[in-house]
Amino acid sequence: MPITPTHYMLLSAALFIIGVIGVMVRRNIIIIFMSIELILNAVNINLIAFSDQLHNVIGQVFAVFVIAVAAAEAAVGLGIILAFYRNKESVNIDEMNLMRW
Amino acid sequence: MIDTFIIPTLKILIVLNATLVGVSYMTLLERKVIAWAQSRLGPMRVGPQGVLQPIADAVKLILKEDITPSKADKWVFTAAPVISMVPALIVYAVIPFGPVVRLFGRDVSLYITDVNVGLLYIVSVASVGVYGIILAGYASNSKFPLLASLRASAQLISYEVAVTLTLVSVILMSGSLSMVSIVNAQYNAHVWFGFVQPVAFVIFVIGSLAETNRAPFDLPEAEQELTGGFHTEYSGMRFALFFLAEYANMIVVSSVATTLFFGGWLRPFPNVAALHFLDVIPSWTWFLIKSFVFLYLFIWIRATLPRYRYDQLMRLGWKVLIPVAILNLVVTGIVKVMLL
Amino acid sequence: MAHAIAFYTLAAFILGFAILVVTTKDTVHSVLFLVLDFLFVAALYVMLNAPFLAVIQVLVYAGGIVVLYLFVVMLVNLKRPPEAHSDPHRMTKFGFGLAGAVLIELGAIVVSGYMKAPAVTSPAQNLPVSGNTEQVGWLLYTNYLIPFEIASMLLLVAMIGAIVLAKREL
Amino acid sequence: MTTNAFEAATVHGEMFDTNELVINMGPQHPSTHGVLRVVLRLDGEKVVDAEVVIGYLHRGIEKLSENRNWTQIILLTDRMDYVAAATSNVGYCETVEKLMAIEVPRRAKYIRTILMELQRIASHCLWVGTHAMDIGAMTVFLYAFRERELILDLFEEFCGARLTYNSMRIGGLPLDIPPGWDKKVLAFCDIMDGKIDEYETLLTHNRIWLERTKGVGVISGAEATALGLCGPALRGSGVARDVRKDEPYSAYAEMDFDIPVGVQGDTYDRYLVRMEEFRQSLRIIRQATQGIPEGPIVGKVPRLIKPAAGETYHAIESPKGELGYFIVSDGKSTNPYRFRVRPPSFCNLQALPRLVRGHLVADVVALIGSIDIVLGEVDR
Repeated sequence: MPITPTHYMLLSAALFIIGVIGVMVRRNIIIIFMSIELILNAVNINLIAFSDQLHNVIGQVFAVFVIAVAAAEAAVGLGIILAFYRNKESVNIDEMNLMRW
Repeated sequence: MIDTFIIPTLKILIVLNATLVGVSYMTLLERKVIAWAQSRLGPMRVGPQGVLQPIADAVKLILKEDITPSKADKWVFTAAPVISMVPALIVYAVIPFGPVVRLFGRDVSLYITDVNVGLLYIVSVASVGVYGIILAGYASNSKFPLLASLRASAQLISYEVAVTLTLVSVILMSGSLSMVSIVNAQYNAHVWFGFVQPVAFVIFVIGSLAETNRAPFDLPEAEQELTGGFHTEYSGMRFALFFLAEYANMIVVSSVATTLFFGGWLRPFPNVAALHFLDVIPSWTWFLIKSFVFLYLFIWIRATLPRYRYDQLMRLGWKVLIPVAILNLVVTGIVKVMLL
Repeated sequence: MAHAIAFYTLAAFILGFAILVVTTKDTVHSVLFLVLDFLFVAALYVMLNAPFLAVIQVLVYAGGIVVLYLFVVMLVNLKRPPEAHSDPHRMTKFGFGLAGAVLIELGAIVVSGYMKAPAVTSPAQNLPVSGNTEQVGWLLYTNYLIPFEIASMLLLVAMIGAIVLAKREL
Repeated sequence: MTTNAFEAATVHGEMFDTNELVINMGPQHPSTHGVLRVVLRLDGEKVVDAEVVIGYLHRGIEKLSENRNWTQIILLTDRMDYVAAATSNVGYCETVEKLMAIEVPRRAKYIRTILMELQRIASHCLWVGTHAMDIGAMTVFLYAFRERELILDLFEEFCGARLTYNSMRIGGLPLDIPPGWDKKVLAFCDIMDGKIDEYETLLTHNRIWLERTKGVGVISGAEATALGLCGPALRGSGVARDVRKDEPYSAYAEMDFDIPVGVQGDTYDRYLVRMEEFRQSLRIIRQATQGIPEGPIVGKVPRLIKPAAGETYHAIESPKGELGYFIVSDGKSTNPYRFRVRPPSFCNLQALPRLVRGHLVADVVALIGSIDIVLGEVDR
């Protein structure tokens, strides 16, 4: 029973969907951010699975970029959460309906 | 079968046990050395000169009541000491205690494994160790541990940057991330990297003091300020695990410093044939001697220096060590490109 | 066979922890499950001959980003769980619907992939996979130098942005 | 769901900003020097406000004294500043002597001076040890205690006790110094000279020590006076107030010594002042020991101590600052009508909230150390 890229794709798709469900269903913005990280990881699994399959290291290079973007996203996102929390004392996404205050 | 399974298992067992014994005797060494520095005798009652003290301590800690505060987050509270202990132990997988030697008619390498991302592996595993401290502070649900764990995580993350940058300078010298290759590169370069990278070495030592929460950077467990730091609410064996982790980490950074900057298992002047008689001493002995020097240095510093304040610690890390480390890296790169 | 066992074990752990991440009530526990999830993803990378990525995953994700999450969760300690506001399951149907749509789409891709003949069997650049740290580095600093620099600029901007956002008085 | 540590600290709905944290430092805390309790309001690590809560060691010494006869009170004064018990003894005895106008023989005055200065060194040893320990330098603590032990040995030889001496009597001393004791005191002075340098090597020019103490808890001379600071804490701010010089008692009028003063009024200056006081004390001890006159050790004291009706206040310079006794006698009974102590630690402690405001948690312990309190004296 060989493990083909299809298996990795399915794993990645499942992880992606769990992430999507997290983003859509949860109201806690921190959990939403973590779900986005799951989605990014799903993408990375795909990239690296194909990189392994094609013996081409470019997939890994892109995964590095994805991780860099994830780091940037987390830093800014969490900064926003902190600033928001300070003003509203809440991390509920539904209360985030103002562009400025 | 023997080569793929039994020998690695044996090596893991030996390294793990040696580490745990080493860690428990580190506590005795620390108490003795500090005692001598302070014109005391240190532990003297258990065994001759107190040599059985670690065993007595272990028995005491195991027999002590294990208290979990009623408002604590129980799972996390239990997991935290384990989380801080495990990374400290699994780092030993890539530390080379010696080269490949002939043992009972078989080529045996004196390291558990040699992965080609060895150094990065150490850095990444060490970075997971911070969870133990953060979670201990959080799960205790008490203010002093919480303050301490916030301090600790900020400190660890900040100094990790400086330490990692110094490691990059060493990687530039060796051209490899594998710990064994780094030692071999020092053999081929005819010099220990500590002498060509003195700045990196100094930053590494300062940074590793901070990363292992040792004086003068022992803010997360500053007894005089935060009562007991992040392990205020811990007792018994769980408390002991934090201590074991701290000492295991000290041994780890000493081993890494030895490998990266002082030639690992190599004898002094490995290329000078006149000193060939030194080869009768096994290579791993050199490794242990050099590591011991670092451990002694750590204890010595603790006996001598006062403690930094939180903001001063951060200033030192971000405004001094990191810029200097970056500068050192740039200079190393330029010199490497220009001269080699 | 060993490969398959390893894959299914890792996949089970990855998906299991991912589900726990999005379902756990306590945010701190959620963050911890995320760390475990990332560690298993790293193990998967090792299986896929990408040890460098595995280490980076642990170093950057587990050791950096998630610590940041934990930090924020501890700072933003909530007096009232956010789900308690209004209707907690207001978006649930929509969310599952969307997820289902994505699932169908991906399934369609996989199925259509099976229908066609396997197109890519001969790799274009047949580089040796061992020691891929060097290759990744080489590519990053040659072919992908500009994206790499942009990524570093992005990180710098993100760093400044985070400081500006999170600091109360500048 | 776990409740969190911040929750208890935040008054409900009051703050939208990042939580202000209230923590209790003490009464069981390694560096509040006993049972002091400081309630800190923190913003992150910064101290917004501090409240000092005292009374955990209250034994009612002042009230108790009204029901003890005049000699028995000496024993109670031991229990106030228990790291410098002889100084408290002398302060009390001199107050009663002043009230009864008893002339103390010069020999007794000289010996009292030696004992008080030895106590100052012992007390400062304890201070430098704990202060350094609070800031994280653990070795100084054991060095200082090693020397303090020598002083305790001297006291043991003199009066048999090592902590609570009960070593004074109204009108003089209970017993004369043992033969050869003065030689031992001089020998101790020679040892101590080198040891002070040893402490200073470890601390005075240590960069971490400088960073931790310079500019921490700055207080101007005028403000320090207004807050009622006394002793080294006041002199660190540049005010040369010392009871030994300003209102000489015992044999201090005949001694030659300097009053060290600071400039900045920060923790480092208070540290330097005390380190210099070590040396000045040694200077006084040397002069006094070499000049002990012959003669009786007790003055003319009536068999029944019963001062005439009246009141008096007398202050001496204890290691912590101005230690004053206010005593009222009704002239009828054999115990004081009113007995009140002005303990220097208590007066200095009230400056703590002012000193710590705006500093970090780590500075709080440095500042508690820097004002050098003894809870036995604060709570009495």
